[in-house]
Amino acid sequence: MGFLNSYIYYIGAFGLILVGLYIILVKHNLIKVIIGLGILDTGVNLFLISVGYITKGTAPIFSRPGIDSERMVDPVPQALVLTAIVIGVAVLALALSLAIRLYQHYGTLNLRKIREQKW
Amino acid sequence: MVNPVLLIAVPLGLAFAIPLFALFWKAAAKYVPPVAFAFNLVISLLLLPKVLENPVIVSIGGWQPPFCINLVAGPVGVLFSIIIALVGLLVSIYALDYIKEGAAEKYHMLYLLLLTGATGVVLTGDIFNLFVFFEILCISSYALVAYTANKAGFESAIKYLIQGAVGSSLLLIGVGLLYGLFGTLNMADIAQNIKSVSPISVFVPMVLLITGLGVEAAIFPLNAWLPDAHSSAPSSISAVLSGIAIEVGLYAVVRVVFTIFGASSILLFLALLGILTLLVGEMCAFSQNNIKRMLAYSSIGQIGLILFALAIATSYGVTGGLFQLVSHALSKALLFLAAGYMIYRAGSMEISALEGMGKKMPLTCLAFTIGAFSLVGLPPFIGFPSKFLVVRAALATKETFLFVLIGLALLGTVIEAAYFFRVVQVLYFKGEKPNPERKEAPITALVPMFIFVVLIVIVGIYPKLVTDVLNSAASELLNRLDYIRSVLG
Amino acid sequence: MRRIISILLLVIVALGISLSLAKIPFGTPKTKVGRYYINKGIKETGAANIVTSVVVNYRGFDTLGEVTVLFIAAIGLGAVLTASGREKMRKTEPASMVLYTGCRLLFPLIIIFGTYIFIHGHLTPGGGFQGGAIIASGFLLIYLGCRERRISRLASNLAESLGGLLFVVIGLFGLVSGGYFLSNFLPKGTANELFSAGIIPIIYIAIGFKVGSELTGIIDNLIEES
Amino acid sequence: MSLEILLIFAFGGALLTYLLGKTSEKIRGFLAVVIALSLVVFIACLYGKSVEKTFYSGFLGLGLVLRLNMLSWFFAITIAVIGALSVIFSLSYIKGREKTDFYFLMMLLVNAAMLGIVLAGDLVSFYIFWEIMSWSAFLLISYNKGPAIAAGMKYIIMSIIGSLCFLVGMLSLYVTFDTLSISQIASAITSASPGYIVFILTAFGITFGIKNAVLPFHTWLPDAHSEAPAPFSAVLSGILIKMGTYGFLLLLYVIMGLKLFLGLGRGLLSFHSILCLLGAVTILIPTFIAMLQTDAKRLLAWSTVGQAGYIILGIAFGTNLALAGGIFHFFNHAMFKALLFLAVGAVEFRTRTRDLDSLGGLAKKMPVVFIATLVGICALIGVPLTSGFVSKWLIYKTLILEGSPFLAFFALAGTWGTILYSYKLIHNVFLGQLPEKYKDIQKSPFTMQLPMVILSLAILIFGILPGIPLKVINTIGTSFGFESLNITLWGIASETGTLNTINIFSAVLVAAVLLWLLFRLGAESVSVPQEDSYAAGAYTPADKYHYTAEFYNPLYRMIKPFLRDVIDEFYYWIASSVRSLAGSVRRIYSGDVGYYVMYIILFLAVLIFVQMRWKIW
Amino acid sequence: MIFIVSFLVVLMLVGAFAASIFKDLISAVIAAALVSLIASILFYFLQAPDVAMAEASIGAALTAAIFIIAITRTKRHEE
Repeated sequence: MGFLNSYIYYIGAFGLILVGLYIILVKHNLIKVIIGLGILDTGVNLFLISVGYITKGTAPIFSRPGIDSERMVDPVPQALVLTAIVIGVAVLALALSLAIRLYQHYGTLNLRKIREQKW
Repeated sequence: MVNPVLLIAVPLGLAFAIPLFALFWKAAAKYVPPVAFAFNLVISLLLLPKVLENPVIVSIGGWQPPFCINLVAGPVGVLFSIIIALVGLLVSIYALDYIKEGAAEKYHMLYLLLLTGATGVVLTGDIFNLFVFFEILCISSYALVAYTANKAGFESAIKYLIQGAVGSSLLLIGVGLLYGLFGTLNMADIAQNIKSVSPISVFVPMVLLITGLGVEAAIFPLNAWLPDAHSSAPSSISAVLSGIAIEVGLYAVVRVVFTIFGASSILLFLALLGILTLLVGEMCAFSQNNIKRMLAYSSIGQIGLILFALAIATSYGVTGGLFQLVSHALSKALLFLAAGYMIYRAGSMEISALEGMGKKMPLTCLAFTIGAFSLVGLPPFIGFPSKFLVVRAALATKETFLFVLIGLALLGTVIEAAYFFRVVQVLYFKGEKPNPERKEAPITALVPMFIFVVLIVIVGIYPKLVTDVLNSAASELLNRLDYIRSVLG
Repeated sequence: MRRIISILLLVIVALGISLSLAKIPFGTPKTKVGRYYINKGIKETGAANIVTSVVVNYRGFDTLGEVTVLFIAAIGLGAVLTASGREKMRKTEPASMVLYTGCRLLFPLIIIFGTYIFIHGHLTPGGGFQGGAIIASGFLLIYLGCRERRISRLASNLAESLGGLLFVVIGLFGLVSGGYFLSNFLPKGTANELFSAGIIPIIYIAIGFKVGSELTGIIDNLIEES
Repeated sequence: MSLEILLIFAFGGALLTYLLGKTSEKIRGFLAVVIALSLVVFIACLYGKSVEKTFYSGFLGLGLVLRLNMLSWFFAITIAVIGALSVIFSLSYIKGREKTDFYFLMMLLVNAAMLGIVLAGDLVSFYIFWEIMSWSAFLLISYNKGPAIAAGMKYIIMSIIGSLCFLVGMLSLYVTFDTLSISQIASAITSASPGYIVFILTAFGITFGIKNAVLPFHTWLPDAHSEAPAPFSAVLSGILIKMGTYGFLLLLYVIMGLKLFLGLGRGLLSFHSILCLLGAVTILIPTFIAMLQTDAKRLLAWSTVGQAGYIILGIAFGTNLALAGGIFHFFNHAMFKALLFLAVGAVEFRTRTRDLDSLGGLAKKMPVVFIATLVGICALIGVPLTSGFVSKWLIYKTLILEGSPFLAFFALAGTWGTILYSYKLIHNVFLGQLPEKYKDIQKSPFTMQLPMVILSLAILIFGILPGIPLKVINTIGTSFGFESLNITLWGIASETGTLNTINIFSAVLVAAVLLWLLFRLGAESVSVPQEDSYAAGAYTPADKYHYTAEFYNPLYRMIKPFLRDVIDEFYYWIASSVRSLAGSVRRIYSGDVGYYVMYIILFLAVLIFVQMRWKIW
Repeated sequence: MIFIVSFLVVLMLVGAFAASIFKDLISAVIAAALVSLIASILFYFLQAPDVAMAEASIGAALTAAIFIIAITRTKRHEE
């Protein structure tokens, strides 16, 4: 239980990261690979946020005066993750547009078949 | 008061403003990048003398480091920003006529942003900010590789994107680990406390950073995207990618290894990696028939040599590596620019299709030949002093391992000479038909090429022009304590 | 075969990372920078939402870069998708009456909500990105519901570039007046009021418009593409 | 006339010729000749001066030094003269070909670079000029297309390998002694350990050996010489490969110094005896390979390799007499080999072929070329009254005096072979039947004849008055620390053996007069047209005509199996294996992005695994 | 609390696996959207409301939307 208490978020984060990498490594379909990239990003974000967490913490917002600032969670990872999310969606959008184009040229999304650029 | 932040802010603003300009004047877009890079060149040259005494630290938003993002304009940063601005300026002049079809306005915006990202990477002093600028660099280069809307372009772009995205995710994990370990993102601050944590747990973030940045730096097992991307991008973009992007990636790797981690124990491994990269690159280039692919593989080889020289980590070695980096930036950009119009005229990328170009477009071929000779390291071109310094540095460290490695590197040079001389022979001594009509590249392409040629020859004859800057840059890279002191005060 | 190798490699990587994670206990305060922001942030920036103050002010440069990344993505998407012109428009069979009306009704509300989100970014959770995303989802709704409606490219482009320009120009103002890029040169005001925190709301509004129009542009490109 | 101005003039003149030559053919040729000739004059004016000055210090903190002494003056004047003559020869040889401006630019550039080499006073500038010479020579060798391309590639690869060896040796000297000026190294190297000196010697020896075509490194030479345009073949074989000789002199006698050089190793294993052996082998084998060639220029090329062996032998033997012989033989070889190449070039220029089996009987048609060739091969063989005799005499003399019969035998055997192939050359080209198709061939133009005449005269003059060059050579020898020879204008009067060409001259003169009288007083002779020299005036059908094909055919059949160029095949094997290796290495980039990502993860995993296993950090 | 979190994490990982298994790309995308939705809930539990909003709006909604648009442009089933 203590283990779960202390590591469940890490487990989730790195679980996502590993699954994402696994998808990228073994899947043939381009869209699948891009989905893998998305899952990878989500895992990384989750990891960043969980690094900044403080047990029984509160959100770093002085929504009402006189809130105690001692147990506020670290705001920096949240800022980083805001950035990372947007970057991730940018990459995904670009990748999907490329996928559409590739499909028009090759008629397939199978990465094992899209192999003209080699050697 | 020239401020390093202008080097990033002004090009960004101009890039954002391009659609507005396009409202009033359609063709405005293509004149913005030259202006921006001319501005950057002036600013960096103005910064140079001040920086040579002590680095200029600028904090964004006016708080003290490490509580804000700060730019560190040391000799290294200013050196790189000068290279970026110079190459960027010339290549953007080249692109005025070269980029005709397609969405030219978007091309120019992306080009401007790509080099802005590169400038940000070399100037920033904050690890996450480095990641952000790295993403700017990478994403714009994905889009630009796909700019030639053909099969090869899209395929290379998507492959590049997948590998780059994986790399940047690894980089981000590394950054997260570092933040978790040290509670700060400022490079100098991390470097200060690096010894306070047990090596085994610091090693993993370092490896993650090296891998993530190494994907862009084209270190050997991570560089599979490079030949595709460089060979199927528009030639102007290939010039920038090959002349700037991978160098910037290499800068990031070196900065991480030297400054942040001060890792002296993996240097030999890096040197070995560099030689491996060099040999693989040269061998692959040796057996190519596609000229742009050949040039791309030769960039891999050159990067390997640079990495080897930097990993020697003596002041000789780092100076030599930076010199080799400068010479590769100039020569390879020149080669790609020249090859661009040759391919355009020949209508094919096959080397055999370039027969008789020597009579068809003599000036372009002259430029290509000079670039090739300079890369092989023949005097009186810039490649010679750089190779001289690298070999001297390797021999000056009285280590047998490095002797063996430099021997292998010289073998690689022989292979490189073989394929470059082959191309030169094809250009000048192969073409059968007696007198083809002479059709030279346009003036906007010839001017940048010959500025490159002049630089190559002048620096090759009078290396002192750059060696002072390179020496201080090497010293900045080598002693991290000064870096930490100058940032944290 | 490939699966086995990759699983093996991933296991090794996971082990290695776990080595480093052992030094990062979960849930314990560890960072001096974050602590500094929490303690000083509200005084120094006047924003009640520390995350916002970090995003826009302490680490505003990251945000600038991030906006640039999204900008690049929008342009690049356009460059990739409009490369071969837009020959065949997508087929538009009209949506059902219910959907149509629902979209027409919902759209302004969503827009207002998004605007609220990014205007109050320095007080409440949320900010430019979230608001921009919400606005973009509103436009997505329009695309789904009222299929013949199109937003004008020009407007979205202008919004993008104006937003970006505003950001950079504010930063340069800071450089001119305060000597530092992006320095907060406007009066801080008192926290928890709408007009406080100096440049933060302005920048967040700029970001909101920019992000909204960029995401909209991305969706537009993807839907419109040949 | 200071040295840097000389060099600037040389290089700038080359560029000037190129740029102004764009305007017209005439200006180009005129400028080229003027510049080449004025170089001769300038260098001649520098006779006897001894300068050493740092002229440029900007290069990575190294001072670039120019230095003039008797040795470099001697080489410089030779370079300038041969270069000028071949430029003059080129005027009509190159007329009407394409890219003549490029051709002249490269000719002058090679000359300037070689001048730079011999005038360089430190290793960096030596290397710079050396490389400039290498690549400009590469461009010239590839000038005739077709097979020349492969030849040029072979040449440039080998010379790049050589120059990389030079780079390594030079830089290890630099990091050891912290200087690159030749004089300072020469003073510092005496303290170095023998092993280090052997390393230095091998590094530089490979470089100079490749350039000088010493035996294991000779394979580029035959192709390059035979495929290059004839005037440049003259330069190539006359002086360019002699840069290797100069390098050896510099290395062995200036840098190492006499004591150090002769003191390396002992007995038969001593360095200089190994070098002598190499020289001897280099004399023998190529000479016999030369006999089998049917391409005139290829034959001359192989003979160049052989003669280079004589030079190496003389230089490496390490006595004052031998050294004088070696240097003098360099000088002669520069003259007569250039002469022969020019002659063959003139023949080729008219007949459009170099094939010895299809030529013949041109003596009447182009007498001047015939006479020139005669003088050339006489000097090549070493017939008295030609300067070749003197140098070979010196070398034989030493070999016999110093009691090394093997080397002497090698040298003599080499001379026999030389006689055979040079007779083949002159007979197959000029004597025998005149083939029908060359009936109405006109004699070669003046600008081709002039250099040949000059060279033949020079050979004869220096053959009769060898004291003139020998005096210079003697000062070189004494500057190396040998005791001085006793040079007379007519030859050498040393206690070991005296050479007096005037006696020989008078003897030969008397003999010639007697023979002439004999022939005049003898039976009257009838002169017949050259086409049927057989039947002596009587009718013979054309198919009975005798053209000399397959010369030395029995000999050929006998020794062919022993004369395969094994080393060349070995190099080709290396090249092909590298190619196949490269072809397999590029399979790494298989085009499958899944594998690419796996490389990334693999890199990461391997690093982490190594760290976890061995704790490297 | 911890049980909810662990349940969500397990659900999230299951969703990720599902995304890798499904042959039908649309359902794979739905699974991925589910993953990021749960991630945003976890963000909320981790006291990061801003990130939660961003992830929910951008990560879940918009990403899924563009994925689906792209899939309608290409091929729905993975071969």
